[in-house]
Order: sequence, then structure tokens, then C-alpha cells
Amino acid sequence: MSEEKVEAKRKLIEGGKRRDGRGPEDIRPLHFEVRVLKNANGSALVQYGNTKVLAAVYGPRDPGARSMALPHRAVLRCRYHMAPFSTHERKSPAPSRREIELSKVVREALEPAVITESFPRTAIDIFIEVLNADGGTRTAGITAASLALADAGIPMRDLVAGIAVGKVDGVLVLDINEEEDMYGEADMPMAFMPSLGLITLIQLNGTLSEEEFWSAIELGLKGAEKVYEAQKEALRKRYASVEQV
Amino acid sequence: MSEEKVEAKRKLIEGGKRRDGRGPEDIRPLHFEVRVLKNANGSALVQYGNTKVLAAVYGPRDPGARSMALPHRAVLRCRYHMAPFSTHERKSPAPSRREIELSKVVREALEPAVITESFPRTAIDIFIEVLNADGGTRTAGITAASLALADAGIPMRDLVAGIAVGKVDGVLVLDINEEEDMYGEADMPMAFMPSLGLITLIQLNGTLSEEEFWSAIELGLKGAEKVYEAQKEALRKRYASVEQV
Amino acid sequence: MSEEKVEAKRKLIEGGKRRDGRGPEDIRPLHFEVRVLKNANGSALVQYGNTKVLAAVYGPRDPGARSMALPHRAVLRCRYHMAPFSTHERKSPAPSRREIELSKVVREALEPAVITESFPRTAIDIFIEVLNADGGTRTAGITAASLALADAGIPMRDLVAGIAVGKVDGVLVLDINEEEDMYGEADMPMAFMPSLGLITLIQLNGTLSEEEFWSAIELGLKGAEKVYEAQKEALRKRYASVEQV
Amino acid sequence: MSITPVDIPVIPALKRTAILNLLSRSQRIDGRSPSDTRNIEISLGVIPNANGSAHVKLGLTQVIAGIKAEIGSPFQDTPNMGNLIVNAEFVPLASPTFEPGPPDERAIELARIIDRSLRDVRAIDLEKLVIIPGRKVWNIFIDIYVIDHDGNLVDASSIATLAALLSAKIPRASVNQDKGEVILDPANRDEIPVRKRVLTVTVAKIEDHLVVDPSLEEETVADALLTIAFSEDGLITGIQKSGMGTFKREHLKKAMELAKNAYKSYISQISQFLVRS
Amino acid sequence: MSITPVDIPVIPALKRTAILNLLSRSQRIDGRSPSDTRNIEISLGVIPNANGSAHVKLGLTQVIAGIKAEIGSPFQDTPNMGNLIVNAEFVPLASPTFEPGPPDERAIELARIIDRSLRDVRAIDLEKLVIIPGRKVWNIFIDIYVIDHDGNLVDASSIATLAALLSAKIPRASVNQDKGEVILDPANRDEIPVRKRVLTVTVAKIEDHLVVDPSLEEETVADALLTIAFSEDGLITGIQKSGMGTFKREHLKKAMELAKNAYKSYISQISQFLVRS
Amino acid sequence: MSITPVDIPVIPALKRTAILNLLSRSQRIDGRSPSDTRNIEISLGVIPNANGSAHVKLGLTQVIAGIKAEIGSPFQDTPNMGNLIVNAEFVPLASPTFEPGPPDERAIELARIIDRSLRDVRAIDLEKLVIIPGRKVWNIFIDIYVIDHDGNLVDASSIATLAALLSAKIPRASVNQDKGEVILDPANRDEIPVRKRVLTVTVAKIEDHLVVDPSLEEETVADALLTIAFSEDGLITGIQKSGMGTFKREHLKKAMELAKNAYKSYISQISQFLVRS
Repeated sequence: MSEEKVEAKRKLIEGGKRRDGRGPEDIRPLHFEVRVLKNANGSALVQYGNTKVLAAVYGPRDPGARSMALPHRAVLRCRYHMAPFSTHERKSPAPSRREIELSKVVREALEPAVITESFPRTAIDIFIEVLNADGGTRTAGITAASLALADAGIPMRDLVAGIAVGKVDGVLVLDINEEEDMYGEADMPMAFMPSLGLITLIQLNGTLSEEEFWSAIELGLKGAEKVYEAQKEALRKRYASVEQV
Repeated sequence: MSEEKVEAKRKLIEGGKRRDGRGPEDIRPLHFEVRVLKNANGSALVQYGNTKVLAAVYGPRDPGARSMALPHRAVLRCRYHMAPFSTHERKSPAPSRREIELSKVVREALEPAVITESFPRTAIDIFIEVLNADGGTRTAGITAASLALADAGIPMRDLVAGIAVGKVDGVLVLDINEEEDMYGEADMPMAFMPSLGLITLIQLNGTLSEEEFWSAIELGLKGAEKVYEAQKEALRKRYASVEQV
Repeated sequence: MSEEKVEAKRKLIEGGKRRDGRGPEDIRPLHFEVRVLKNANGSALVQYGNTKVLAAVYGPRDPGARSMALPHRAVLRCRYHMAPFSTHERKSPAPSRREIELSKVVREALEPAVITESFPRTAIDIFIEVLNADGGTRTAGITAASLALADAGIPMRDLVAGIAVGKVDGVLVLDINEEEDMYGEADMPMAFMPSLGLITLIQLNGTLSEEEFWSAIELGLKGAEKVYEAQKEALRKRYASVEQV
Repeated sequence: MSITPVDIPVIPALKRTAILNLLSRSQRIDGRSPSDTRNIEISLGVIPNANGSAHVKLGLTQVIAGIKAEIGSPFQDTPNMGNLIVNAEFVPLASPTFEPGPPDERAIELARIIDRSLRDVRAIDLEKLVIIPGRKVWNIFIDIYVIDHDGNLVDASSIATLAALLSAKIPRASVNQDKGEVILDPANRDEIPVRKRVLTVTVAKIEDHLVVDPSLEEETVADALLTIAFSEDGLITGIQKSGMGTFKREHLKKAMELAKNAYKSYISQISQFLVRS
Repeated sequence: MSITPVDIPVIPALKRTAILNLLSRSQRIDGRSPSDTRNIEISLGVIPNANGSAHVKLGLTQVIAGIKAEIGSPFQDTPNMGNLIVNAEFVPLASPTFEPGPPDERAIELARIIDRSLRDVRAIDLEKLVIIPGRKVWNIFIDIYVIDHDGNLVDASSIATLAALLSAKIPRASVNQDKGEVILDPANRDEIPVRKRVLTVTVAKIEDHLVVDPSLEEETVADALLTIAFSEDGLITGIQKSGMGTFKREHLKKAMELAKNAYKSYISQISQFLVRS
Repeated sequence: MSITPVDIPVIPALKRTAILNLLSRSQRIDGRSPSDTRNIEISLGVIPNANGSAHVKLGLTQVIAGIKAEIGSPFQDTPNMGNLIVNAEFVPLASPTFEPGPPDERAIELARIIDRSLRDVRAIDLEKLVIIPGRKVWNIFIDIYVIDHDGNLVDASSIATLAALLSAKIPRASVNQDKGEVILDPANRDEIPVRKRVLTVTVAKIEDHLVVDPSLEEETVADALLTIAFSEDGLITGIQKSGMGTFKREHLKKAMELAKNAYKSYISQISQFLVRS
């Protein structure tokens, strides 16, 4: 299914507009929904445009093996996983090196937000399933996992809001999609605890000058604020609907 | 070694006879032998024509890992496995998806026969090795495993007798072989506890009308009775030979 | 990188000299160094010409899983492993069947030397990494592991000295290199506890007459004595340098 | 090794008794009668990157099926047929009893039940999926993703598979005769050649009671399950008994009657997804 | 990681003492003398689907060797040679110490001992297994299946391998010159080109005693084993020391004498299987 | 599954306090200032069988990088590019926290950080590694072998990778036009086309303190690490935050300043290895 590549190298920004019509600082339509599964203790479905990620949280629960517990805190166990149908070419279900790395960086982006000290000797399991991949899946995954944690009633210092900044055709853009990632110059995924002003994830794939780097950070912060508002709104909606019952 | 396929689509039944000379309701020569191994607690070698299956039982024994035990009964652990030389094309020794499924359905066909309540917190291991595959290996495996269980002195509600019914050239036939399975219209493996009138396994691969389905069940029952007699005979023979000692 | 094979079948011994200039009973330059790593309890770097092997020992330590301990002795856990860059063609990092076998024979060559009875219920871990392979890697690995065990202060009945004898162009030669192994008639790796006169490893790959076999044993013993002297020297050097501190 | 399950959530004895008491009056714990199937909701096209997809809710059970069509080589012994590959993942977010890792025996069994229900009856016309005979064919991957487990995963998967297959579109493939290369035309998209609509129906046996479309609570107390696949022309295209119990012949008779009716119930509930646009 | 075995069945101290007491009088616990091999029974052709097969009982040890010949590609650096692949499975029905799963170090070691005993001495003439040079050759798979373990698996496997190889038949392969395709003629079956009959002999060292063809009880108390492979022309074609103990030179001398005699004993017991029909 | 580490060696509370007390006076426990990198020792050509190799000591951390060049096929969508494959092994002799087995998440993360630092900036000119367009290219394998872990494995690996790449030699490849075969000329060896010298610098955050090139003791008490890759023309070619803590913007500013200086310190220490012979 590589027909998509035929049109490579076509300009990604023309007349100040990106190929999907957005301005450089526009985020794709966000759709967040909480408590979408019955079995999990918490769950959320998150969409940034065509990027669609489901997250579920089980726990705090018995970690099973004794050797996986810590005496003073809960351990987080996190899996970032892509459905075979989520990508252009079917993805083999076995975990790729990329998924193994991203499970780690996603866990490390969530660790500072969870008040793990409340649940010593337990495990909190976070499962992220990428259902459809159109760029920014790890940051959408962080956003979804943080909603699922909140939905599971796990105490947190703040929500974690994920967003990716990119550089395409020399311009910094917010919330890059897959095409921009593939043909652009840089992809910088970030995650923030917005009300605390803390960065919990930052990676850069590609090339930036130092000046661009600082601008990208600011742009990311701006985007994260919007994601954060949408997160709070989704929780409010869920909370309200529970109230009504 | 695909030369066998050259003659495909030749008629499988001519003049009321199958290609190996049997009538539709004939079973291949059965050869069952009990206590064929020294180390296992129970063992049996079972042949339906050229289908040749060895089964061994170890246990009831310590399940090893605590997490594999149940407080009120023994757990069964069952492996259906094919020797690399058992098939026309050499089979890779790694367990295939088919072997994983069949290990489950074979275990579930034996579970109702074993009085597991007698041995809480233990494991009973059932190992089935297909030595030569000529159709009906899962049902031969059930027959062999049930003999090995009896040989191991494990209390059972009844022996389990396995048999496959097939449909070839529009005719229902008993105890299909590999050629009939490959070029026929349906393969329906079944297992019975004959004296209790209970069905412990039924699968259908292929297509049957409902009427054919009910006839196939009856034909299978008839075949299972013959298998059952041969099982009892093999145990009697073993018992007699022990008596003589 | 198979260009090396172009010159195959050229004579391996001409005018009494091997292709690298050695006489049949010459060992390659030995370079042994002890305590080359900070973290391991004992370590050694061993070179026989271009064969370069690193060994490290951790322990006696808690074996982790209870099921891996013995009540009356320490267990040895040994891994012989080749770095991907150590061979002419890059070696996949996954353990090959050869590495699995050699881990066993190397462990069994070291078992008789270690006074395991001193440390019941513990594990002694021996890690051998082949950094550059030019023949005789398992025997160099045994030599290195035995130095690392001594460096870790683990009591031993004797050092174990490894050496390979080969037959090339009909002549028995000591300490064969890879080219001689590949194009020669036989490779016979051995390991000795020299001061006790005990053989702890012997394998033969290739073909020898019985007479040649006995000569090869004697030649191996001679070589092992030289390796043994170099081992003691390396430990003395290390010991002296510690004394000076 | 297949092992007697040891991690099944314990159903309190009271709950079990309640289920059985109700069943003796032909009632079920969720208010259904033994022959009632649960409500079905289907969303098509939920996975833009897939050629076809369906998100199915069967009661509270949720399954996504995604279809991917990729160009590959035929098997040597079937040079004139495309390939059908069915895979199921029981990802751990769907149930506390699912573990991360390669598919376990339950996922493999489910995928193989769906595969067999379609394959021998030739529900998909694999001969129509050849691009260059002996060299290039379409591989049709059916990936079943269970995301919430409330019982009867097989039927939910079967419904999702059928809906996804019927709604799938694959780019038209032609061959550049000069170079022998395959050219894909994304503007013209073809349907997958589905010859027969096949659905499975699962019946649970709880002591001597039989119920269709069991919920998770019912599965947990059931002796055994029987899954029967039917094609639209009334043929039986597959059967699987699962679970540790047994069936008598009279159970089979009753199960068959229940299944035939439930098949009609499934079909009528999803009828709007069975017509192609 | 190779780990000191921790699951060896414990031999009661009394049994160990009994074995040693007997050995000090040159007797063995099963009544044999140190130089006696056990009884050998061979059944050929037990696996109809294999090109050759042999079921060997060496005392109570049982091994099946199956030979499969399949057409494959040669390795790039040996375009004019067929391939020999030796694999061993220690399936769990053979011993309480065998586990399901990929071959463990014991099975891998055994397969590699058998492989080496045959390979360098060119026991099989791999050059005669070429069908189209550089393109098509025969792959000869030797699969060794241990089904009951009562000691000395290596020799039992070596005997089974030799018997299976000598009795194997492979269809005659020719090449259709027009199409370059391989044609198999199942009516004309060829032998596998065995150049030399090779057998291993295993000797166990128990303290200072040496015994051939050890039983499982003897292996369990042995310090170490020495396996020596001989070809029919008297050459040594492989050696493997295994086990956690040591040998002195005088042990080796004695082991070599015992092994040479045992080789003759094996050969005479199986002589009727060494002639080809 | 990525799991909160549970096997981290416990740093005694006293040691932690000592590290923090010193840092409050801008001192480090090993005597360095926050902006000091450790001493670097490089040995080139330590692996004769590799095309290039470097053994790097960064303080007491030891890493070997080996480069292997092998002829392979290009990917279908990049017919005019060679391939770069970066792999890292954390072998268990390097640290009591490393286990035998397939690379764990730390080794995979390290390899991918090194890979990304080189790939997008095109540090290696993969287009120059084509032998026959669309058919034969050089695969460049960078294997990173950690042999002693005393902190900051990423920078040690980055230094070893750059030194090994710059010193590597690959045989000149030409094409026999008649047969279309690749001919290697071992007498004429080419360099690997390194376009840009890239190095990573890692900064650790310990509470509000930032230090470059952290030792293992410092990593163990650190909240988080930030690795920044720089190319010789001053561009940032990669970033990775790792560890369970957070950064404020002011931390990033300070980390960037420290990293830029440390980059110069690394470069000046290894300058003699950056010129090609």
C-alpha cells in the first residue's frame, strides 16, 4: 500500500496552510471520551484527527510476582502497542523495538504524575492501544493514559497532556500528522503537567537549530494547554453524566 | 514431497469402496498397546491404520509453580505435538497455531473423564506425540491419552474414545484418512464417553447440511463403540499380562 | 566478507612453518590481564594471538529464583557468547545452537575446579564474551573464566588451562587458528587442571587415527602447561600491583 | 501446554445459585430469555488506515475487526488463489484475565474458528484475488481485536468480520504488461469478493440449560459452549465445542434449534450492514 | 546460560553405595560387566511418512530417528553440496526431567555430537545430493526423537540414525531441461549415499571405574561421560566429554579400549541392518 | 511492558545526602565540578574482524563499538541508499542489573538514540553506499557492546560509534559488468562516507542541580536525564529525556548550556581520533 508515497516531496505548506488546511499553530480536531470500557478500572478513547488511541488502566492491583513489587510505592507497568490494522502497512503483532522504547518513555512521562506512594506493594497497569496511526501516537497515548488513570480514581499531581511539534518546509507546526512527520525536518513529541509547568517527556527526531528548539518548546506548551482543556472537559462531562444518574 | 498431490481430484469413492478398500462405515485396523514406556506413569501407543500416536501421563505430581495449582482439584496440562517426521513435509518442531488449538480441545475432551477432585493441588501431565499422521490424529491422541491415564491408575468416569467422521464424494464415511480429509468436503472429529452417552469433543471443518450432521453424529457414535471395545481389550491384555507375572 | 575463502586449499604448512610463521608446536602470543572491569567481582581479558575473550564472574550471590539453588553447593551459571562483530560475517546476537552447546561444555570444564561446596544455596555467574574470534575461542574462554574466578576470590582446586590441538596438512599443530580450523582435518579443544593432571574438557571435531589422538593429548598437555604459566604470571602481576598500593 | 484455567474470576456461590434458579424458570440474570441474543451496535470505517473495519458491540462485549489487503505471493500449491489470514489479539485492556504477549490458546482458537467458518465454504472467492497467476495475489488479513470482554467473543468477532469484509474496499490492481509490475489505482476501489455471508452462533450449556449468546457471567458458570457457523444458504460451515464439560445428544438437538433462531436474530439486527453500498 | 542441573532425581545414598560396591568387584547393578553393552532391538520403517526411520531400543532407552529428504537451495559457499541437518527433541514424555519447549542444551548437544560424528568424515556424500548445481539440492533432515530415557541417549541416537540412513529411500530426481524444473520419480527410489558407517560409543566414569553403555542409574552417579565416534575404517571421527567431572590420562586409555570393544559389540548386534536390501 | 525498575541498587540515604550536600556547593562526589566530563581513553582497531572498532573508556564506563559492512539488498522504497543498522547489547558482565537474553528496553532505547542522532541529519551518506542501484548496497552494522557500566552509557556509546565509524575501512566494491556480480578488492579499502561528526551529551538532573556526564552513583539518585545530540555545525540532531522525573524550562536552559560546553570538552579530548589517516 505504498501508493501514498508517490506524491512525496510535494510542498507541505503552501500559502501559509498545511495540506490538511490547518495553519501552523492549529491542532487537529480533538475528541476525548472517558470510561469507554466495562472491565478496566479506567479507560479513555482519544482522537487527534485521524490518530485514534485507546487506553485502559487496571489497578492498583496485586503485582502477581513478588519480585515486581516495591515496598514504598506502586510500580507502573505500561505497554504502548499498535493494532495490526493501525498502520498503512499491516504491522506484525509482535512488539517492535520502537514499541518497546515508546513503552518506556511513555511510562516515564506518566511516572511523575501518579501519586504512587499511596499504594505500596501494588501495580498499576496502563495499556495503550493505537487503533489508527496518523502521527503523534505516543503523545496521544500519554493524553489517553492520563485520562484513564484519572477515570480509575488514581490520585495524580496533574493530568499529563501530550503534543508533538514538528518542522516542515522550514516552519514550526503544531500537532504534526504522519505525512508531515515522514516528509518534514523534525518531530519533537512533548508531554507536560500544565498547571505545574513541568515537562515529563521530550524527544527530538530530526534537526533543529537551538533557536528553533526554544520556539518549539513554547509552541508545544501552547498546544498542551489546549489538550489540557479538552482533557478536563472530557472528565467534567463524564463526571456530570455520573451525577445525573 | 508434494508428488502426492499430482493425483488429486481422482474419485475418492468408487463402487462403494474407498481408495484404501474400505466401505464407508469401516474403521481402519486398530492397534492399541498400553504401558509402552518405562519412565511415564502411564503410556499407550495407538494406531488407526497409518496414523500412529504415542501418549504418556505423568502425575498426579507437584505442579512446580504454585500459581498453577487449584485448591479443589488437579489441573490437567496437555500437549498435542507432532514429530517433525510425522507429516509429508517436515514439520518445524516449534508449536504451530494448530497444535496450540488442538492441545486445548484435546484437554477439554479429557477433562470431563478424569476425576480430578481426587488430587487437589496437583498436576496431571498428558503428552501426546503424533509419530505418523494419516488423518484423525487428534482423535487418536484422545484415545491414546485416555488409555495412558487409565494405565497410570488415575480414576476416570469412563474411557474417552475418539473418532472422525468425514464426508467425501457426498458420502459420510467413518475414520477418514489424510487423503480423504484433504480432498473431501467435511471432517468432523468427535470424542465420546461411550458408556455414559456423553460427547466430550465435537468440531466440524467443512460443510454439512443439518440432516448430514445428525447422521454423522450417529455414525461417529457407532465408530466410537468399536474404538471403546479395542481400548478395553488393550487394558484387559495389559492387565492379564500383569496378572501372569 | 567471504573474500577470505578465495585462497582456500592453499597449503597450510610449508617448509615446516604454518602460514602465520609458527612451527607446529608453537602457541600464538599470549596476553592475559586480570581485573579489567570495575563492576564484576572478578574479570580477565585473554588473548591468544587475534583470539580475544573477556570473562567476568559475579558471585557467589543469591540465585534469585529459589528453584535454581542447591542445598549443598553453589550452582554455576555459565554463558559463552559471541559479540556480533567478533566473527567474519556478523553474528546475530541471539544465542546460536553452537553457543548453547559451548556454554554447557565450558561450564562442565570449570565445575571440577570450583570448590562449590563452600557456598551452598548461592550462584556463581560466569560470563564469557568472545570479542574477536580467530580459533580456539572456547578454550580461551575457559582460560579467561578460570582467571576471573580466581580474581573473584573463589576457592579453586586448580586453575583450568584451555588449549586446542589441530591436524592440518597431516601434521598435529598446537593452538590452531581459524584458518587452520576451517581448512584442517581436525580440531581437538582440551582443558586441563595442570597441577592435578586432570582433563576437564575434551572434544574432537574432525578425524584422527588412534595414534594421532594420543599424540594430540600429549601435545595439548604441553601447550596447557604454557598457558598455565601465563595464567599464574597474570595473577602474580595483579597480586603484586595490589601489594604496591 | 494447555492448562486447566486457574485464573478464572471466582463467581460467588450465591451468584451461581441465582443463575441456576432463574434458568429453571427459563429466565436469565440479565433479564433475557434463553433464546434472546443481546443488542448489537456496529460502526463501520472506524479505522481509516484499514481497507475495511467494523467496531461491534454485542451487549457490553466490544470487538474491532480490521481488514488489510496487501500484495503478496501465492503459495506454491495454490498459484491461482489469494490468501486469507485470520489473526486475533486478546489485548490486556479487554479483560483482567488477558496477558500481554503472543496470542494465547483462546485467541488462537477464536481466530481458527473464524477462519474455518469462512474457508471451506469458500465464503471469500480467493480465486478472484489473483493479480498475476502464480506470482502476485492479494493477501487479505483479518485482524480481530477484542477490546472489552463481556462474553461470547466468537460471535462478536464473527459479526465484526462479516461487516468489515462487506464494507472493505481495495484499490483496483492492474499489470503493466511491459514491466510486469502491478499498478494500483486508488481512485477505483473494488469490493472483496464475498460469496456467502457466514455467521457463528454460540450456545452455552449450564447444567441441563441451554442459552444463546452467553454473557461473561454465564460463560463462567457454563459447563461447555457450542459454536455453530451457518452460511446464508442454511448449511453448517463449522462447529466447535469448547469448555471442560460434555453434551448429550438431546443437548445438541436443543442447541441446534436455539442456534438457528439466533442466527436469524443476528441477521435481522445487522441487516442494514449486509447490503453493499 | 548453562546451569548446574538442580532437578536431577536424587539417587539414594544406599543405591550409590551399592553401585560402587558392585563396581569394585567389576559388576554392575543390572548384572552386566563393565564392558557389556545392553540388548539392541531395531524396527525399521516405523514412520511411513519419513523417507527412512528406525525405532531403537537400547535396553529400556527408546529413540526414533526419522529421515526426511526435501528439495532446497544450497548454501552460497557450497553450491555443489546437499545439506545435512540434524535435530534432536527430548520430548517430555520420555523423562520427568524433560520440559516442553525449544530444545534444551542436552538435546542441542546430542544433535551436534551426532552431526559432527558424520560431517567431517563425510559419512554422507553430500556432493551426490546435488540436483542442479548451485540451485537445487537435497536437504537431508535427521530428526532424533527420544521417547524413553534410560541412559546413553547418544549411542541409541547414533544407532537409530545409522539404521534410518541406510534404510532410507528418496525419489529419483531429474531435471526437465526445457523448463529447468525438478521432476521426482516416486517409482524409482534411490538410497542416501552413505560413504562410511559411523557409530558412537559412550563410556561412563564412576569414581575410578569405567563402564560402557551406561544406564540412567549409572549416569546419575557418574562423574563424567566420554563419547567416541568411530567409522568403520577404524578412525576416530568425534569425541565429546560431558558431565561435571574429570578424566586422567589412564582413564582415557581404559575408556578407549572399552569403547573399541563396545563398537564391535554394537556392530555385531545390528549387523543385519547394515546391509542394504 | 515497561515496568518501574525494582532492581536498582539501593543507594544508602547517607550517600544521597552526601551527593546533595556537595552539589549545593557545586561539587560532585568524585571531585568534578557540575560541568566537568570524565577522562576519555580510546583504543582503535581492537577488533580485527570488524571493519572498524573502538574501545572507549569514559571514566570507568567501558564500551566497544564494532562496525561491520556487509553487502545486502536495499529496501524497496529506498533503492538508492545503503542501510544503517544500530544495535546495542547490555551484556551481563557489564553490570549486576543486566540480564542475559534479548536486548531489554534500556539497550533498545540506547541503540535508537544513537541511530536517530545519525540518521535524520544524514551523518552517514547512505547514497554513497550503493553498489548496484536497487540491487546491491552496503549494510553498515554498528554494534555497541557495553562491557562495564559506570554511568552515561549513551555518551560513551556515541563516542565509540563516531571513533569506530571514522576509522573503519571497507573493501572497494566494483561490478563485473558481464556477470553482474560484485567484486570486492580487499587491497583498496575505502572509508565510510561520514558527512558530519555527531556526538551526544547527557546531563543529569538531581533535584534542582544539573551535572554533565553523570557517573552511575549520580544516575542512581537522579530524577531524570537529558541527552542532546549535536552535529559539528552546531545543529541539534536529537533529544531524549529519560528517567522518572521532570524538567522545568529553566532546567532545560541550564542543561543546554552545560551540554554545549561538554560537547566541546568531548571533542577536544578525542580530537586526534577525528582526523582521518
